Amino acid sequence: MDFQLTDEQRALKSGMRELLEARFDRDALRAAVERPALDRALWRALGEAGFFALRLPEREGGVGLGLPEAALLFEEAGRALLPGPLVATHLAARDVPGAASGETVVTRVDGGLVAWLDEADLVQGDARDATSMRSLDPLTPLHRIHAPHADALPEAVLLTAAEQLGSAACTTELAVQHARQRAQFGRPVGSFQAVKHLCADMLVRTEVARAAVYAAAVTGDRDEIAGAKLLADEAAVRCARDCLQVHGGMGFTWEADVHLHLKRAWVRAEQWQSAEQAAEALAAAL
Amino acid sequence: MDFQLTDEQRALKSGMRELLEARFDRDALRAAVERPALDRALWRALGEAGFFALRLPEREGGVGLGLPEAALLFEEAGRALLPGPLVATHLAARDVPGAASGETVVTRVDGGLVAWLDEADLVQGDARDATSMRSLDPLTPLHRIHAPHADALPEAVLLTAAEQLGSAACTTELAVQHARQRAQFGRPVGSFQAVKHLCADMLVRTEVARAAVYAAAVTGDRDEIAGAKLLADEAAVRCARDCLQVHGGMGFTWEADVHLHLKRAWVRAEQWQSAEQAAEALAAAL
Amino acid sequence: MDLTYTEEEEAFRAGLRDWLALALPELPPRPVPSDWPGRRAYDTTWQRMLYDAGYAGLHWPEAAGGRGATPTQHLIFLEEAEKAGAPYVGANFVGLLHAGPTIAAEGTPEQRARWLPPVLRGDEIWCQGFSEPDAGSDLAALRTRAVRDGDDYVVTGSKIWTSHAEVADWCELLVRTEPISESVPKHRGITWLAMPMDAPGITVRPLRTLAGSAEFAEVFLDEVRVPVTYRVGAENDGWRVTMVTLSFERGTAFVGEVVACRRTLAELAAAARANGRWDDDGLRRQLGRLNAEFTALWRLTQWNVSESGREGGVPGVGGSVFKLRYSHARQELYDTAARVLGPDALDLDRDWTLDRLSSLSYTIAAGTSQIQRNIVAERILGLPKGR
Amino acid sequence: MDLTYTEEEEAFRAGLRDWLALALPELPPRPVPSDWPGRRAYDTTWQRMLYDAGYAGLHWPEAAGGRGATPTQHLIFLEEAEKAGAPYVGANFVGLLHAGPTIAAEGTPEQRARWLPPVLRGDEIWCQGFSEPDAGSDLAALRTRAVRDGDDYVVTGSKIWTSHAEVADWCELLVRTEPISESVPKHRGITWLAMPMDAPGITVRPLRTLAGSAEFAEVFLDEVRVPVTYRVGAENDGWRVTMVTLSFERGTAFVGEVVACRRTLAELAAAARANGRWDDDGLRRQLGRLNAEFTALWRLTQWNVSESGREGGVPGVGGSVFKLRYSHARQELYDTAARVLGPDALDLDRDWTLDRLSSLSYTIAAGTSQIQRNIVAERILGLPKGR
Repeated sequence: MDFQLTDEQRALKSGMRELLEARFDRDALRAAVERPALDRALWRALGEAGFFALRLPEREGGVGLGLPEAALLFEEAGRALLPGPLVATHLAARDVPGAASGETVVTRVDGGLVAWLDEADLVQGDARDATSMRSLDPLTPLHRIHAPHADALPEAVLLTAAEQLGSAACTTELAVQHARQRAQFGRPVGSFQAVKHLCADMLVRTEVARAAVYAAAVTGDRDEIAGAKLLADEAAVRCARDCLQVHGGMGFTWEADVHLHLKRAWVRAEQWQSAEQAAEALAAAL
Repeated sequence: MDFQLTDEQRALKSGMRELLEARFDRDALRAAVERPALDRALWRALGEAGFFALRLPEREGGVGLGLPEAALLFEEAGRALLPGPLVATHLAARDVPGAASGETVVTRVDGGLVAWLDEADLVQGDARDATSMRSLDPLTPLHRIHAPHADALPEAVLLTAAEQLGSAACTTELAVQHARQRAQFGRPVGSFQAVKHLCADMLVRTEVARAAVYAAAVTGDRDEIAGAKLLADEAAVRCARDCLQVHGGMGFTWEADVHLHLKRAWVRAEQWQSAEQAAEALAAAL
Repeated sequence: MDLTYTEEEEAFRAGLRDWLALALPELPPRPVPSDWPGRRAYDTTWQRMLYDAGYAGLHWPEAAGGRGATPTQHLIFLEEAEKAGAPYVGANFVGLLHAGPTIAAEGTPEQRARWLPPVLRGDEIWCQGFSEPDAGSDLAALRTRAVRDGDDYVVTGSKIWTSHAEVADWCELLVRTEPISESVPKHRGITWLAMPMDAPGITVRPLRTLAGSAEFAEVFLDEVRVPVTYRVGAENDGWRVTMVTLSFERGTAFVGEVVACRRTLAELAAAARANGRWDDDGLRRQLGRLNAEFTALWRLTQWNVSESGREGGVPGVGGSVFKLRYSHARQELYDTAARVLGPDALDLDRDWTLDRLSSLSYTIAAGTSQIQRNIVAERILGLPKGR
Repeated sequence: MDLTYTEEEEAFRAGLRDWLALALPELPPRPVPSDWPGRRAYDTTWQRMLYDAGYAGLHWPEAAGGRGATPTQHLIFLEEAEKAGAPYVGANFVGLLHAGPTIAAEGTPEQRARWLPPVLRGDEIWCQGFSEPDAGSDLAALRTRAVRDGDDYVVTGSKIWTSHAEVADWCELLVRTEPISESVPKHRGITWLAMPMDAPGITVRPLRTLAGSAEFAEVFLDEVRVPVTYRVGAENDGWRVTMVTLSFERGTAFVGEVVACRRTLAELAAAARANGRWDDDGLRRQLGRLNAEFTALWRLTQWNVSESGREGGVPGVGGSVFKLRYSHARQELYDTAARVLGPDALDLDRDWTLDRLSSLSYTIAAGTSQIQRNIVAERILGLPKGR
C-alpha cells in the first residue's frame, strides 16, 4: 500500500497543467466565456497529448494507462475550467472513430441534460426531444432532455468528480491568494481568524475529496465512486462559495473567475449522478 | 401593533426570575442534579406565585393572564433549568384539583415518553405499558411508552419552546461571560474572532427563536407554534453545543452547567412535537 | 406584546390598499433591466404617483416634507406595496433612503429646500459614492481626495458599487479632505458632498456582476469641481454625518423582501407538489423549515420595528442580527429552489435562477457577515475588540 | 497510487489475524469503567500478551526495543485489532504513544533502559501531566513550577485532564523551570520530567465529565521531589522535547476509531431498517452521506500513513486536516444515531448514547477545532499570523 502519486503520475499531472497553461491561459478562458464555442485546435492538442486515448491499450494507439491517471488529468481540466464534453469524448475514445485523437467531439445524453449538443460531432443516446436552455454556466451550453434518468456510468461519475476536485483546489488557492494580498483595516484580510478559518475549512474539504476521488479511481468500486462524487460536488460548490465570500465584493464581479467555478460546479453536481442519487446508492450499500 | 413586552410583562418576567434566584439557586440546582426528586415546597411556591394558575380566569382563582405571559414564565423556568413536569401541571390547572396551587403534581403521556412518572401524583394518558429508562438528562426522569404518538397539544408545544428559548438565552450568556473572563494567549478568548463569531451566531439564533416564540404565543396559531418549537429546539441545542465549545475543556466537566442545558434541550426537542413533526406540519401549511 | 393593528393603522392600510388597486394599473409596463433611462422614468413615475397620493416620504419627518409616519405605518406601507406587486424604490433608493434623510438631518435649510422636494416628487435621483476598490469592509480607509480651491472642492479618485450612476442627477459622495496620519485617524478627515453627476471629469463605467447584468458601475473622478456649498455637515465630519442616517430605516429595510420570500416559498411548495419532488421527505421538511424561518424573520421585523418606535432602541444593531440570519436564509431559500427544480435550476430563463445568483451577494453587500458578527459580538454582547 | 498491500504486508496481516483469533479468547472479561485497578490489570495483561507475541512497540524503533514496523504495518495492526474486537491501548496509551517515544527519541541510554522495557512488557503505565486549568489551548502558558534543590526538582502546581492518574506508575510532566519574562518567551523555560506517582505530595482527584464518568483526574502537586536524573532533555528545552513526539503516530492516531465508526454506521443502518426509519428519505440519504464520509476518512488515513512513510512529510499538520473533519463527522454520526433511535436516544443504557456524549469532546480535546484551523491556515496555507 502506497497511496501517494508515483513519480510518473506526478509528471503526467504537471505535464497536463503545463499544456493547459500554454494552450488555455486566462485570456483563452475569458474569450471562451464570452463566446462559448469549442476550440477545435485545442481539442486536437488534447488528443495528441493522449487526454482522450489515455486508457486505450497501446496496441490500439492508446497510452495504456488507467482510471487513476485519467482522474489526475481531469482534475487539471477542472482546475483550468477547460470547457467541452471532455468526459463523454474520453469515454467514447474506443468506440467512436476520431474521438481518441480529438478530431471527433462526442457528447452524451446524461439523464435530464446534454451538454454541447450543437457543437458536438456525435451524440450518444436519444437526444431527439432535447430542448435548448440558456445555460447558467457560460462555459457549458446545455439542452434539457425530458427522459427518465439512465443509470450512472461509474467512469463518467468518477471523472466528473475529479473535475470538481480540481475546481475545489483552485478556488481554495484563489481564496488564499486573495486573503494574503488584500488588505483591509491595515492588514491582510487573511490575518483575521474569520477569513483564516474559512480558508482552512476549504482546504479540509478539498483534501477529503481528494482522498475519496483518488481512492475511487484506484479501486473503481461503484459505491466508492458515488461517495467520491458526493464529496467532490460538496467541495467544489462550497469552496467556490467560500472563495466568493473571502473575495467580498470583488468576487461578485463577472471579471473574477470565482463565479465560473461555482456555476460549473453546480452544473457538474447535476451531471451523471446527483448528490441525492449518490447518497441513495451509498445508503443501499450499507 | 407593538410587539414589545409591556411594563406588566416585564415585571412578571423579572418577578419570576427573582423567585427562581431565591428558591432555586445554583446549590439547589446541583442538589437536584445529584438527587432528582421534586422539591414539593418549591412546587407550592410556584403555585402560590401563580405559575400554574396563570391562565385561569380570576373568578376561578386564577391570574387571568394569557399564553404570552405563560411563555415568559416558562422562558425563565427554562433559563433556570427548573425541573419537573411544569408544562403538564400548568395545562392541568383547570381540570385537576390541586394542580393550580402546586399541591398536585401532574404529568402527561407525550407520545413515546412520559417524564416524572414516579414522582407525579397524577398521570394523564395511558401509561400502563411504561418502561423505565435511565434518562440522559439528570434533571428529567423518563419512562418510555410504546404507543402511537398522539397529536401535539399546541399549548404544550409552545410552552416547551419557551423553555428552550430560555435555555438558549442562558447558554449564550454563559458563553459570553466565559469568553470575557477566560484568558489564553495573553488575552480574553472572546477577543479572538473565532470565539466572538460563535457567540454572535448564538445570539442571532436566540433572538430569532425569541421572535418566533413570542409571536406564536400572541397569535396562538398552530402552525406558528410548530415553527417556534422548531427554531427554539435548534437554538437550545446548538447554543448549548457552541457554549460547550467556547468553554473548551471546562465545559466538558460535570461541574459546568452547560451539559445540563444540552441534555435538557435534547429531551425537550423530543417532547410534544419533534423537529420532524413540526417541519411536516409547516410543510403541509404551505 | 400586541400583534394586532390599531384602528388608525387598519384605516391606513385600507386606504393604501384602495389606492394601490387604482394606481397600479396606471403604471406603464416595466422596462427591461438593461434600459437605464427606461428604469429611471418608470421609477420616477411611480414616485410621482406616490407623491400626488401623499405617500411620498412616508417615513420622513414632516419638517423635511415627509408624512412623519410611525415605523408601523411604514411597515404596513412596505408590506401592502409588496403584496400588491407595486415597484420598490428602484432608482429613488439613495435619494429616499440615504441621501435624503442625511440632508434632512444634517443639511442647512437651504440645502433641504434645494434637494429634498425633487426627491419626494421623483424629479431627481441620487446615487451613492461611498465604496472604493480598496475600501470595502474598511470603508473609512477611502482615498478619494478633495482639495479646497476657492469656493470649490476638486475631487479625484474612484468609487465602486454605484447603482444608477448612469442616470443619477446627484451623487452622495464621501471624500477625504484630510490625509490619514498619526494625529488624524481614518474616520476623521472624511467629508460628505453632493456631487452633480453632469460635472466635467466624471466617467461612469458599468460593472458587470456574476449574474451577467450591470446593476452597478464604477465612477471615476478626475478633478471634478464640487461647490463648497454642496457640502453637508462640517468639513472632516462626514463619517458622523453618514452614520447618523444608518439607523433611519428603523428595522424596515427588508420588509418587502421578506414578504416576497414568503410568496416565493409558497410558489416553491406548489412547484414541488406539481413535479413530484414533494414526496421527498427531506425536501418537504426543508420547505417546512423555511416556512418557520421566514415566519420568524417576519416576526423579527415586527419586533425591530416596534423597538425602533421606542426611545433608546439601537435599530442599527438589531439590524445586524436580522441581516445575518436573513442573508443566510435567503441563500438557503434559493438553494432549496434549485433542489425543487433539479436540472431546470441550470436554466437562466427559469424563475429563481437569477435570484439564486443574486442571493450570493447578501452575505457580502452592505457589510459582510463577518463584519456583522463583529458588530453583534462587540456592540451587543460587549466582547472585547482585538483579534 | 497503490491501495493493494504487498505480499509481506498481507503475510503480516494473516499472521496477526491468526494470533488475534487465538489470543483474544484468552483475555479475561472487560472490567467496568469505574474499576481502575481492574482496567489497569486488563490493559497491562493485553500489553503483556502483545509483548510475548512480538507485537509490542510495533511502531517503535528497534533501538528502543520496538519492531520498527512500517507505518503501513502499524495501520494494518490497528485495523485488524479493531476488527477483531481487541482492546485498544487503554492504560498503556501515554507510555506507548507519547512518553515512551519521547524517551526513545530524547532520553539517555540509561533512561531508555530504565523506562522503555516496562512499558513494552506492560509492567508500568504512564499518565500525562501537561494541561493546567489556566493552560489549555495555550499549553505553553503552564505555570506548575519546578525549583532545583540539590539533586531534585521540587514541583508545585496542578494538572488537569490526566487519564489513569489513579493507577499510573509514572507521569510525564511539563513544568516551568524559568519564569516567563521579557527575555524568556513562554515556550522556553519548560522542562520535561518523569515523575513517580508514588512520590509524596501528589494528590489525585477524579474529574467527572459530562458523560457522568470520571475518565480524567486533576493532579495536585505540593512540593513533590523529582530527581534531576528523571529529566529528559535539557532544562528549559521541554517544549521542543515534547513536540518531537507529536508527529510520531504518523497518521495512525485514529485508525481504530475510523474502523469502529464504519461498523457503527452499518449497525445504524440495520437499526433503521428494523425500526422503519429507513423509509425516511432524508435520514436514509444522511446515512448514505456518512458512508461516503467515513470511507473518505479511511482513505485519508491511508493517504496520511503513506505520506508519513516518505521523507519530508509533515504528518502533524496532515493530522490537523484529518482531525478537523473527523471530529465533526463523529459528532454527525452520533447525531444521526439519535435520529434513528428517536426517544430511545435519551436512554443512557442504549447503544450510542454515551458515545454521543463523548463525541462532544472531539472538537475540543487535543487541540480545539479553532486551534486546528489556525494550524492549517498558518502552517499549510501560509496565511499570516496575527488576529
